[in-house]
Amino acid sequence: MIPIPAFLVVAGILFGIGAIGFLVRRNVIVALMSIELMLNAVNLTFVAFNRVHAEAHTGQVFAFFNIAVAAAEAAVGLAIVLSFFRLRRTVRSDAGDLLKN
Amino acid sequence: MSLWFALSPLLILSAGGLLLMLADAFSEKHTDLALGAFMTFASAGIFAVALWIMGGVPAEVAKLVAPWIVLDKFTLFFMATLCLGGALSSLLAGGYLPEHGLDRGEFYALMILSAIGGVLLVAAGDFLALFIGLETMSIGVYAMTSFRRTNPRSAEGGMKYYLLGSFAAAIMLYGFALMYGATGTTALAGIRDALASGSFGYARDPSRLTTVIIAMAMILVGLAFKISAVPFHMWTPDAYQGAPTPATAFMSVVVKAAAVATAMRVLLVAFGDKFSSSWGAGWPPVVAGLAVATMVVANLIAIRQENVKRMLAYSSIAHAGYLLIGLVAAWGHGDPSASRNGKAAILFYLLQYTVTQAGAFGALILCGSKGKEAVSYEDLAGLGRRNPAVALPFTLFLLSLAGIPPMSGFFGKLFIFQSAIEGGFTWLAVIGLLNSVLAAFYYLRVLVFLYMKEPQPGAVEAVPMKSGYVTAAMVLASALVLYFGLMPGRSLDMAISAAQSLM
Amino acid sequence: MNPALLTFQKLWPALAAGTVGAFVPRRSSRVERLGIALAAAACVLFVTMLWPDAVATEPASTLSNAERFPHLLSWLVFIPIVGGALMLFAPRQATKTVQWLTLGIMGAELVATLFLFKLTPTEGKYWIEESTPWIETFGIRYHIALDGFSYWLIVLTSVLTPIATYVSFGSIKTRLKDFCIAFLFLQGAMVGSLVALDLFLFYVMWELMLVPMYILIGVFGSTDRVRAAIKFFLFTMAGSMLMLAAILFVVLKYKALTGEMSWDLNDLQRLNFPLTTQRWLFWGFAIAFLIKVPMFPVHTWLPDAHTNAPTGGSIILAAVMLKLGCYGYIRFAMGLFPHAAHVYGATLAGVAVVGGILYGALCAMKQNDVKRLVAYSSVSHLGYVMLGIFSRNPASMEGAVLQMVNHGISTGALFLLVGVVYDRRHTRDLAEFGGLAKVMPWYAAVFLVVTFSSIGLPGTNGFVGEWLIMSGAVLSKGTLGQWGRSQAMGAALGVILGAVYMLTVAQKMFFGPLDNPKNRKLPDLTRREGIALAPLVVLIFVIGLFPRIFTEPMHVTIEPWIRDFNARVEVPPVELATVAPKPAAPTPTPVPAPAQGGE
Amino acid sequence: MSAYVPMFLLFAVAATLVAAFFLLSTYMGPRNKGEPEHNTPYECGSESSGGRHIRLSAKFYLTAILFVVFDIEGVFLYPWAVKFRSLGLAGLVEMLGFLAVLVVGLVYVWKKGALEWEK
Repeated sequence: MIPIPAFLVVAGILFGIGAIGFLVRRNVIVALMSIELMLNAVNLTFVAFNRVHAEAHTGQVFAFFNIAVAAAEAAVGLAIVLSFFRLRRTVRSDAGDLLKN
Repeated sequence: MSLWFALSPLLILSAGGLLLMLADAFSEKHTDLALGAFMTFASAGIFAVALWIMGGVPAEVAKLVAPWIVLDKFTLFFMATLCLGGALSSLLAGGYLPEHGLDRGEFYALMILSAIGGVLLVAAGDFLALFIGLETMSIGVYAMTSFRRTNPRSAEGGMKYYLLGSFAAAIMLYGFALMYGATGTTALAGIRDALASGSFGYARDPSRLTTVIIAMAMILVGLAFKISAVPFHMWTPDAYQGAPTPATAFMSVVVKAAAVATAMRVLLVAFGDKFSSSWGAGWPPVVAGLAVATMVVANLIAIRQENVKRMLAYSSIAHAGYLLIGLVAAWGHGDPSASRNGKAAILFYLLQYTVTQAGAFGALILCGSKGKEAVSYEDLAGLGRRNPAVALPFTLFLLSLAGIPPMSGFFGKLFIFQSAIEGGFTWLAVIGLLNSVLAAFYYLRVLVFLYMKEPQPGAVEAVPMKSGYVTAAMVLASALVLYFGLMPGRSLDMAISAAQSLM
Repeated sequence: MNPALLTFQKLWPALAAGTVGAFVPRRSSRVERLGIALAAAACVLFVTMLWPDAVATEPASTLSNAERFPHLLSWLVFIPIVGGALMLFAPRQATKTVQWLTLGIMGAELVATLFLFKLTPTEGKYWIEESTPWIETFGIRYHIALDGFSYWLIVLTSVLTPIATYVSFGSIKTRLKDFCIAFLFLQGAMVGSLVALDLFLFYVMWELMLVPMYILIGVFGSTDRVRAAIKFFLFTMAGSMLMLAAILFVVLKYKALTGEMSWDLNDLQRLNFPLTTQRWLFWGFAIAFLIKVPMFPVHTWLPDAHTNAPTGGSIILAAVMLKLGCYGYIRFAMGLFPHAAHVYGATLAGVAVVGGILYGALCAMKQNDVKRLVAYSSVSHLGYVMLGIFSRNPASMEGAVLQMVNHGISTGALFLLVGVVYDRRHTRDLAEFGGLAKVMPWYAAVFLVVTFSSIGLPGTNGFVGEWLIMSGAVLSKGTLGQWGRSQAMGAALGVILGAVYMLTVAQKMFFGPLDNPKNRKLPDLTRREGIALAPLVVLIFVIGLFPRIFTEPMHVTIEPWIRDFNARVEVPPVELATVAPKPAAPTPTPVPAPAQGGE
Repeated sequence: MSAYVPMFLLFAVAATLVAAFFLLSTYMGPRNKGEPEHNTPYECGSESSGGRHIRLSAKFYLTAILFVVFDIEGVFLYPWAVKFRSLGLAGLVEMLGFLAVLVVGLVYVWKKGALEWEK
């Protein structure tokens, strides 16, 4: 059996990749994907921890809800990106420079 | 009392939101949706108040939904506050959207559904409910922010808000996961017990300590993003400026109140144990630092703004700073009286802030019309003479934001600072007070333009609009600002009794 | 005797004066005659009610003040505020209606003030009190009271506000309604701060004064008005924020020691703080008040505010608002922190003399703008008031309070007079004028009278106040130490300097050749200006000739107050904060604890 | 001293997070360096012709998203189905409520015309 810490380490690495991807990539679509990656890392963490605290299914339930919420979030996010693309013809986040101090 | 009645505000909001959605889909004209939304918020608020008057939800009913949803007086207070903010915002929307060609019924449905998220958020006694509430609220607000489909600023503001917001949510969620791993539960009270219990033993298992601290830091970051505390405030001015003004009002009122409420629950309940809430090793010094940074930075940047909406956004960040002072005071070195007063001060502050800030944005809406929205200071020039009926409530709200008695904002600030001094944070209170002087400067600047300047010759003048909805909101908000200002006693007592129920 | 006849017996001098006023001067319009008759009658009524005998002939009432006039103070506070709120609904275009409504409300306030003269001064305690809970959760009460410190300042407020408003109607043509509302709120807030005993209420009223004044300066002022208004606002607000922090600290200390919250001055005075704490808290309060006074390093907002404010605003600012700084200093800074006030008194007196009286006078001498000159003369005169307060003996304190009133009258009149010539020429540059006495004889005469009052010529009010203050300062070895005499001498030097700059102004403006052609055709005082100035000129002489009418009611309060203060100072400061048991300040005559009137 | 270790840790984590957000995005984010060579196709084969992207209609996106959203909600049906018997009538009613909300959403989408491929 694979030890639990392995899952956690993988989740941590995934989360890190997602976070770094979000911060360094200027493409909004990639940023969205990075966020999804982070959420999935969280799901993995929850499910892995659920093995430690096996007396209840809290972690698994949490993961279910995360999936649903992530889908809704992604739907709205893509819609926003789409409307941004329609107006500005780009999906680069540094093109958003109209709102400044 | 049945559970149905105990949950009635939430159910009314849900039913109202779904009905409005269907009404939007099946009807041709959308004008009355604002009234529908207002009625939904109003009736939900009335049910919350009714529950309060009946002495709150009895324990045996409340425990049916515990620990996921906590039906204490704290929740009821916030339900009423959020409904008030929602009601005012929906009135604003009813005037603003048709005027600016945005009259699409989704807006009201989004607003109500988002408010459901807010209510769930303040009621959440478990990370799961908290997360669902947070996301429901945020998703609605993301959509509302980018509601002006043809306006690149709106899309840009919405995109930035969305990206940073969901990034923060992911970080916070990872914090939840780690906290769950460390304690084996996601219930707030359960986490507190686990952290406080001897069996958990920080000393015995240092790896858990590290996990807990990392988790706490991540959750703090997520909360600070939602409250828009410096340095996690970058999204706020952009989102506020880009969003249609009623959505801005909704964000700065409902979202902020719900975020602060959940911060109170998480920090004071889940992390309320001796260790994680100690000055030496817990969150209070971090929050105090955030408070100072938030007030100072936001006020200094706000002074430089040329756009009134953006200025109000920064001012809203600054107000978050005052609220964070209240949060530190609510911890209050564990002194029960200071702690109670600190919590109550935050509640009262949010109640009056809801009215004031919604009113201020409403007045800003009223200052522009189809031809030109009032956004810059110049657009407001001479309004005091051209349209005193708009300028006067605007003045009231600005004075309240600046904290000049006898407006409600003064009492809000006063009680925050009072509880801070009582909790032994005189230095925080003094910094806060000096910041109020700084803040008065930019609020006064609006007054200068309203009353003491005339528009540049040849400039396009923003013509004030006329709308029964917005006028009604103005009247309601002005009356409440003066009521909370002159007779804060009753609402303060309510805030105190709500504060006492938070544990 | 028939009550109607009795009333007639009391009122006949006023009636006679009214009749004479109505018939003797040959004036054309009926309104004009009515105005003069009313003004004459009011002046005489005022004097008869103040006449020392008048109080004596009044059958001593067995009822207490509070029983006879239960809500008098509330009326005084709320007539202008409620009136101002109602004025919001007045028609904007009907300027005449707005004017008359405003004057009517202020007239009602003046009538209410007349009832103050009927109060029996009670020694060593508040003459009349009202107290009801306001925000019970935090122990905040609506507690207002009146004593010899605030008595004349309230009268001054309700006499000068209508005058300032009335004379402004001549020059304010636009946005008259806003102007009137601002004035009414200002008046209410000023009276409110003068009577508030609850620190919370006081703070609310204190801040409430800011906004109307800000609008008066910023909207109706002259060229640099916006900057001046913001400067005024931020200076004052910075001060009051420190005061708020200090207030909160005191209140919470009280709570920590007694377990209950109270913002009431009477309760908080029972607190004894260690000297270090007192010093901090004292400065928190004192800075707020000294900014308002204004004292030397923080006075810079005043010349700007005055120069840019409209005439009416300047009058109120100089005549009443500055006094609130002095009043607040006595009532709260000294009342709460006696030891610190004692420790710093002598130093501050030095600042008042050098930085206030002398520096203010020297600055005034260098001004070319008449209004700025008068503003600096205010700094100088307020220096006397503060010197009197710091000297802290009965003579000097009474002189200080009297000088507050005097300065209100004479500087108010000066600003009014400067406004008169500004309205005609739209300049205040001294070099533009000369020989005005030839074309404006009445104006010159009144200006000279007011100048004499301002420099303290015997027979006018200024003399009495300054003399009392200086004689008090000489005798104040216990408070000012070895420097008392030199400070009195500095003050005396200030009188000379004052005479120099004021007389220079008079000389430059009124005498000499009438060489500026623009001044050839200047009209003399108008009826409006005459009516506004008449009561001030009368008061200058009434106070100058019968000062006892004014000092007597003060003495009743001030003398025991100083005794009590000295008693508190003699007790060495405590090591740790304590609170004295409930019946607090020992009154000179053993009377039962002050009744919480109105409950 | 050891009592303060957690505090330092907390500060360190918070500071690192903040610093990382700012620094990473500044230093690691690729920027257009103005070297066109980087952007040309690899030198083999023939030059491609036409745009790189085939523009797809936004309708695909809309349909796909609607599918995902409704499909994902199905995730809640699985645990419910597994526990159907033990949840009993209350569970059935709750799930019906949940589905009713979904149906409202579907009706809304339908009525708004989002499901029509050609208008």
